[in-house]
Amino acid sequence: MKIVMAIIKPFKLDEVREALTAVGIQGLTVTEVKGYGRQKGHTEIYRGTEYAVSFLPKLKIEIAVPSDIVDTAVEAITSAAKTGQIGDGKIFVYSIDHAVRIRTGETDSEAL
Amino acid sequence: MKIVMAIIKPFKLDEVREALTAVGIQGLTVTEVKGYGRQKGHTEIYRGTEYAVSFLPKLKIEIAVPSDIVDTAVEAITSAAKTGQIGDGKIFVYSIDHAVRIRTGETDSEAL
Amino acid sequence: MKIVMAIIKPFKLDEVREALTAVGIQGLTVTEVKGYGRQKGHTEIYRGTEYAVSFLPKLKIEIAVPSDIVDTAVEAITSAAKTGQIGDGKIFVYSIDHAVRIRTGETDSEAL
Amino acid sequence: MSSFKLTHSLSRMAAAMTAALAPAVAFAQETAPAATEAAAAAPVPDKADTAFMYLATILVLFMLVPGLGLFYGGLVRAKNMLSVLMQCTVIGAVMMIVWVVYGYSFAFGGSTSAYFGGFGKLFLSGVTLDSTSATFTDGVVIYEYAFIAFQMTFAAITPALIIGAFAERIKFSAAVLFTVLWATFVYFPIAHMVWDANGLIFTMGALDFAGGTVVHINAGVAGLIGAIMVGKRTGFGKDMMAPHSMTLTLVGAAMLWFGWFGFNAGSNLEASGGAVLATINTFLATAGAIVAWCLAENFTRGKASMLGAASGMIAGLVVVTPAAGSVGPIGAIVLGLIASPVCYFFVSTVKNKFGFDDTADVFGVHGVGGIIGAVGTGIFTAPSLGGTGAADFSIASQTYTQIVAVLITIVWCGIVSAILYKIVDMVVGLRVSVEAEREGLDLSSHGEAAYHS
Amino acid sequence: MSSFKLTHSLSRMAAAMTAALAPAVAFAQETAPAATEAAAAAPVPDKADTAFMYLATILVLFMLVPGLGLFYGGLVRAKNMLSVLMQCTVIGAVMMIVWVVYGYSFAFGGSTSAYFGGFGKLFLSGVTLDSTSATFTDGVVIYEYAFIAFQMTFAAITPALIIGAFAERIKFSAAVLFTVLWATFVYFPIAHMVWDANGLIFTMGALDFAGGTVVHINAGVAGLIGAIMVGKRTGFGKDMMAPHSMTLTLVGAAMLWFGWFGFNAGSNLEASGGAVLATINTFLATAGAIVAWCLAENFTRGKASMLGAASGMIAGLVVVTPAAGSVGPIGAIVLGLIASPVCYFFVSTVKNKFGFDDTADVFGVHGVGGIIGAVGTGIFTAPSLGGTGAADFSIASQTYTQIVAVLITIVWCGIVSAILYKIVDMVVGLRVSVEAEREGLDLSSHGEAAYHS
Amino acid sequence: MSSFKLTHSLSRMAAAMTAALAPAVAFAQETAPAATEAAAAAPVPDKADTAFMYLATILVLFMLVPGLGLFYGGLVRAKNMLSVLMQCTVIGAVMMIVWVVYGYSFAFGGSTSAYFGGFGKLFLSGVTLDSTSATFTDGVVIYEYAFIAFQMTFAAITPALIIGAFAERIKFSAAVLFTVLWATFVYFPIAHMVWDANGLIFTMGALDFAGGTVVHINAGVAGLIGAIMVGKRTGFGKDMMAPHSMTLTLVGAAMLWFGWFGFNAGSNLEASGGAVLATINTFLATAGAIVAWCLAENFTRGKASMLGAASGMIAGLVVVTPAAGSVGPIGAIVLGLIASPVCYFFVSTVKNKFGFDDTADVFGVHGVGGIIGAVGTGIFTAPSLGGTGAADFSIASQTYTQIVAVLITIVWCGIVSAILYKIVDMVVGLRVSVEAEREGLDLSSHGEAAYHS
Ligand SMILES: Nc1ncnc2c1ncn2[C@@H]1O[C@H](COP(=O)(O)OP(=O)(O)O)[C@@H](O)[C@H]1O
Ligand SMILES: Nc1ncnc2c1ncn2[C@@H]1O[C@H](COP(=O)(O)OP(=O)(O)O)[C@@H](O)[C@H]1O
Ligand SMILES: Nc1ncnc2c1ncn2[C@@H]1O[C@H](COP(=O)(O)OP(=O)(O)O)[C@@H](O)[C@H]1O
Repeated sequence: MKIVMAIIKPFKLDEVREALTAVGIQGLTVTEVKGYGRQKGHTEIYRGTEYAVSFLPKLKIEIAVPSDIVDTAVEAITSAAKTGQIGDGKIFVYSIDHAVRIRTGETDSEAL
Repeated sequence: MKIVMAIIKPFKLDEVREALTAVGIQGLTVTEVKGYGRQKGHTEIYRGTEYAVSFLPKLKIEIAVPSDIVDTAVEAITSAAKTGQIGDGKIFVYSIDHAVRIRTGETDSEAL
Repeated sequence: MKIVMAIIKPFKLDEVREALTAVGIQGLTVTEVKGYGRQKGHTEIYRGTEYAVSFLPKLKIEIAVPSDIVDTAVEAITSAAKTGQIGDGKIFVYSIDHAVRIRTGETDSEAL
Repeated sequence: MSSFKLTHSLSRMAAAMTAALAPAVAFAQETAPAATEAAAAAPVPDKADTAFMYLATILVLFMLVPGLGLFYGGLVRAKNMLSVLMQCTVIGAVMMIVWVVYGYSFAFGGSTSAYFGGFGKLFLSGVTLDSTSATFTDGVVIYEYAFIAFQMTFAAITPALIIGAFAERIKFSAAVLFTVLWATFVYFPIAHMVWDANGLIFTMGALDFAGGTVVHINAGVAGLIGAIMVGKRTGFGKDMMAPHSMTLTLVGAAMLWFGWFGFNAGSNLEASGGAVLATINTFLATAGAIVAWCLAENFTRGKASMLGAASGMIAGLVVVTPAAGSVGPIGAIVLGLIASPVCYFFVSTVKNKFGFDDTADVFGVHGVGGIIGAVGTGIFTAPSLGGTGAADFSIASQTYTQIVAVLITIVWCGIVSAILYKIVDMVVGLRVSVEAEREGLDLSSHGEAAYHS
Repeated sequence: MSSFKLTHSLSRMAAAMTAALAPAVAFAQETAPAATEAAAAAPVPDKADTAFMYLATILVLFMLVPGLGLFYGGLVRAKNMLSVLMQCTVIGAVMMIVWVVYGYSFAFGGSTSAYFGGFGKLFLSGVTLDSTSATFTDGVVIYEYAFIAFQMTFAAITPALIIGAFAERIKFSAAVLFTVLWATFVYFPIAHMVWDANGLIFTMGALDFAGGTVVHINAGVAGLIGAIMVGKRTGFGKDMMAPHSMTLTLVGAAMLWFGWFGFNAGSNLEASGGAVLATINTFLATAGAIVAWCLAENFTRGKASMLGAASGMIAGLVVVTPAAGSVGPIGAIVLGLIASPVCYFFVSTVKNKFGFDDTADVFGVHGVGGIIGAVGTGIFTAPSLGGTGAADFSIASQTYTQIVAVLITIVWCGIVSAILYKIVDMVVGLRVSVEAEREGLDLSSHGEAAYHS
Repeated sequence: MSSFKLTHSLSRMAAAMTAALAPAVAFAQETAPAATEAAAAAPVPDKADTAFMYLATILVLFMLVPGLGLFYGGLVRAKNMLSVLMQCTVIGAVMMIVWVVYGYSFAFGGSTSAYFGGFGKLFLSGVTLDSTSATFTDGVVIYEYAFIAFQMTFAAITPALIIGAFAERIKFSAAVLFTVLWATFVYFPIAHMVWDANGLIFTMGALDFAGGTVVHINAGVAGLIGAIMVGKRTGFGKDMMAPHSMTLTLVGAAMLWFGWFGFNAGSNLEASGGAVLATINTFLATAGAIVAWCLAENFTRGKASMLGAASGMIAGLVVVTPAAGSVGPIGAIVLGLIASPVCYFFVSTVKNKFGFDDTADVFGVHGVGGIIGAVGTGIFTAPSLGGTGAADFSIASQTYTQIVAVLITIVWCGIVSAILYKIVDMVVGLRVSVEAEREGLDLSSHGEAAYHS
């Protein structure tokens, strides 16, 4: 089993979720994060004091999936989250040892 | 060494923390997240405009532990976080290469 | 490829980011988290009702890096984030299977 | 004619009050013999008093919303914010309608009963644009509509004060139903008893300038009973229940202070010296109470808190409410200095001992502060202590009267409130379910959330 | 002399209004024959009226900022909060300057045109400290500066009302440019038509006590046209666009209520019985509308919402605006009870049918509520319904007049507004880019963010 | 009698002021010969003036809390919010008590010294309900309690203005101690100098209608010295220190605008034409300054900001404070148009050059704006520029006098403030520790957090 972790632009959340649902993924966890990368931030000025804001609002999505559908998930996210403009974000995939559903104690792929 | 990552219902935090302390775990990191899954969200209506809120507030707990107490930790979390109702959350376990305590530079299990 | 995940004190963010930039790392993702550990929290009192606040504000930094510069990254973070006082935080390193840049579809080290 | 005399005798005050509460309605006059009419040379309202009462009246509305809404709302968790604002708003609106339908009549309808104003003014029957109400000064009248509107704001805010006690778990329907019943069976009768010339407490000679008994003790006691009967919040004593916005609480408190000048000075019913005295006293008691609460906290825990200062602000305002028109400025400061430590001791120690869950300390601040104020008015009205009491003012006898008035209010309000809570519990249920409480009343009762990004 | 008669005839009201709008400027008098001067025994302002108008005037400012700013601002997403506050503030400031430069003259400059006040008072020319304006009562005058300042606040808030309709996507420059043009070609002419003795609508005998037509229908219609011509927000109907702070929206609504007493009672221009009537009506219509909106929601969706109560509050205030001085208290409650369900039906059903995106429901509340109020004034002013109309008051004919006045306003405002939006679009463009909209207007238009930690 | 003449001579104004500052206390009269009493036919306060001063007084309180608290509080980081609110609240409360204990006496106690009011009215000794204070009009008096309360609010808000300069790092005890000392050795003396008939600056003929010198320059200079002596915030110029809530800052600014009408119009002490003039000027200078600040930002950085508009609002209010009663409406607009660009240049360029850390720009807005206003009053009071100066008004000589007054204030306040900061530093220490600063003053000084969820 794997976790697919994606950093995306906030306004893309609904599209991404729909794309994932379309490929049969029905659970995910979202975190508000700030990203730093190639995409430039902006400058805010308060009475002459300038602040360069280089961290931009992003959303992090974490999805635990059986290993065999990782590629499907990655593709779904990529196509839904892409705007083609800098700052679209990243996807990282890593393995997990096991998963548990707290309510039932089911484990691994049954837990998802 | 492993990281035990759990998604739980927010009001269960204190019980989970106590359960973990009880089994000797005294460090953890908590993040406010929004979860999507089987548990239904709710609908908010503002002057006739309806919004379906499908992401529910959850807490993500991350705990780095030596591999041998992963099961203890998972059990502690499971029993403390369970309400038996849908949406209780998940636990994911994955391996980490190493850990460092910034203050001292200690590494691995000494870092926890 | 690895992800270096660090929990640091919030006011150290800029120094850490600069230290990372200095060693050539130019992308990272930051999350506001609450930490529980050896560092003591504080007590708040509202009209005689006392609340022990044991979770302290921290920042979690996640950086995907090629495996060979993990050590550089860890060192950069350690030295920039250290105050020598309890609660400076932790660094955890784990492996990722692969990385994708959403905008271009580039993968792995090219995606960073 | 409008100057407030240092030697203003209490008996005269009482006499004038009588007049105030028997409005000289134009309708009534029409039925009177022509002779009387000619003799009366019916006084007309002074424009300055009209402008003054207009201001005082809208200030009391400002106390309710946004004032009280923010003060209480800031104290609850974010998930219950709207429920508090909603209860304040809707209870206020319902009470305004109730007031013109039967409330004004029940309180000031002209009956000679000691407990009840009668049915004479249901739907403001007989009140016209030319109707006037007397004031504390002979020959000075205000428009009856002005008196009705001013008193209406009191009837709107008092029941809303109670909801702070059981905030975060009450059913919305229960809150509205209870407060309407409470107004009917507690507020209107006690307003009649205290402010009407025929009223039980009024005829005893008790002093209650702007409603220490009618408003604050009354709401405080109903809150206490409510906190107990509704029961503690789920997670009380375990979960973090810190105020979600101390900023809003302070803003609300400051708005209450601002609006309270309408409450206190307006109770003078005319822009005379008495209003000026009430004004300066409302500043000074509050200032004294803020400082005293901070000092009390500083001594007991080493720090003064903003919530402490805000609580002191309200305690000072409460304590000076019955006293504003009859004590001197220094007396007002002293009242404030006394009120805060006592209220602080109550909410930080006594309450915890008893273990009830009065969310916003309605009893601890309004109830306790109101009692101190009622009793203190009996003391500091004494001319020897800078008050405006008559030369023959007796601290002992006045204070005795004040205490009796307080006891009557506590007993009446306590018993009737308990019965009403019981009834409401049977009819619609007092509490929401534990799940609804956990989700927060905003979502579960109103389908909204206070904050989004 | 200042008492408001139950039999106050509408024709007399009209006559007095004439006087009100032909300020007796000292300068003008100086050039008049000495004989006239002696005969006139020029009335001087009563201090009570001066104090009263001072209060009423600043209350209307309070409605604009923080009131309206918070009411609208709370309804938008956090990233657009400052843009709303900024538009309210800057439009208000610009309009104040425009008002003294030419606005006052265009509206009340003394010309005999039915549509235009003329150029006689550009830069307040001829107005001195001693100039006075008449009121609705013969022989009662107020300082002309007081009248100018009071009317200035109306001219400041009315254009600002519009911006709620196209909030979250308008260009800042477009908002300011449009509103100034709109004030020039819509507000000043219609204010003249409705309130000036020579005005088209005034001479028809239409009743508009505090500006139901001039302010609310006017702003509502301009908002509707604007919402359509500016177009929907990017993501409308798809993205979450819930109010970022219902708390602030309620605070703003409550401040509007408080300030509205300046709007309504102040429109009486003196602290007489008419102001008292307007005051109590402003309480009661609002209370009725709050309750009615909650009931309407309760029946249709099982819950009453805070936004519903706040919307009812505004609907009640809007509906009573034209009526405040001439209906009775029970009539005011009924107006409120009618206004809410209709507005609710409009914003929750009709609007969705048509699919336009009126961010803050400017048309649905101010437009619809204003129309109900204008028509309702024609009905509830009838003495048989508790109103203060003359004995020969005819509901049918007055209502007909009211409807004609409403139609003239809708047509004039609708057509001219559409042209002006077109012009502004050509000159500076109406909308920001999609990227700027997505980033939020606060950052893209003003370089700031409303909230940091 | 209450009309304000266009030819109102400044010397007459001065003479009347003299009267104003020697309150005709009833007590004093009792000791005077009977003949005098009869001759005097002691004037009694007009109810309209009583209502007016009551309103003006509570408006100034509203400026302090919530107004100033939110304006400053919004500008700091969330972790220091409560410390700002707390300082405003507690300093205000302490100053009210200090005012009745010795402040009123030190400022207006009746001594003939040019610097000091004396000990004659400690604890308001001799003041009764019937005591009156003169106004600027012969024969018009107000209750002395009304004058005391009105001036008390000035004494409460002025020290609180200072704390914006060293917010986010000052010790709470130091803030309170410093402001009380500062009031004692700077504010009371300068209030005496400027407003008392025997005062040094008053006798020079300087004009300061509502406190441009006493309040704004005074607080601004003390703030500047404080910002320098307390030192910069830890992380200044490096860490993000953006305002945590621009929303609250704008709300605070708007509340200040609203309340400022009490400050400015109330300084006329009666509801006469002078109050009306002050009112319209307070609108227009502010409008002008808002627009000007926005334009200045637009030219220099391409965007107008909400903080700019809010800053312009305050700059306009500050600049018109000394001028409100004597310049004309167009002069007021011009003053506003001048004030903003200068203040903007100061805070965005000059301040950065010097590198001191005045958190809320107390000096940049109140100090700089106050100086422009004081000097501008010397210019725009000229009848040739639409002001109400006498026919023989000399711009040159009046402006010279104004400048001297400003310099005296700056020097006195600067030197004494520096000494007092030093003393406070030695006694309790000015700053909190770096750790406490990092944690935030809310937690470290008050044991609370402003926001929870
Ligand atoms: N090395 C990295 N590790 C973790 N997160 C990264 C890394 N690089 C970029 N990110 C995240 O991805 C977001 C987008 O990256 P950016 O370089 O701006 O554009 P792009 O995705 O188009 O390359 C960043 O805001 C950050 O949140
Ligand atoms: N596949 C998944 N990947 C990551 N997080 C998930 C996944 N499925 C569920 N979650 C998280 O777990 C929470 C609970 O899941 P849900 O399906 O609602 O109920 P249950 O835990 O009882 O199965 C979700 O709100 C979400 O945060
Ligand atoms: N076992 C753990 N797993 C995850 N996070 C941890 C763990 N222990 C500590 N942390 C995080 O590191 C932070 C600092 O830890 P703490 O024990 O207070 O001090 P130190 O880093 O100096 O050892 C905590 O606030 C928490 O966020």
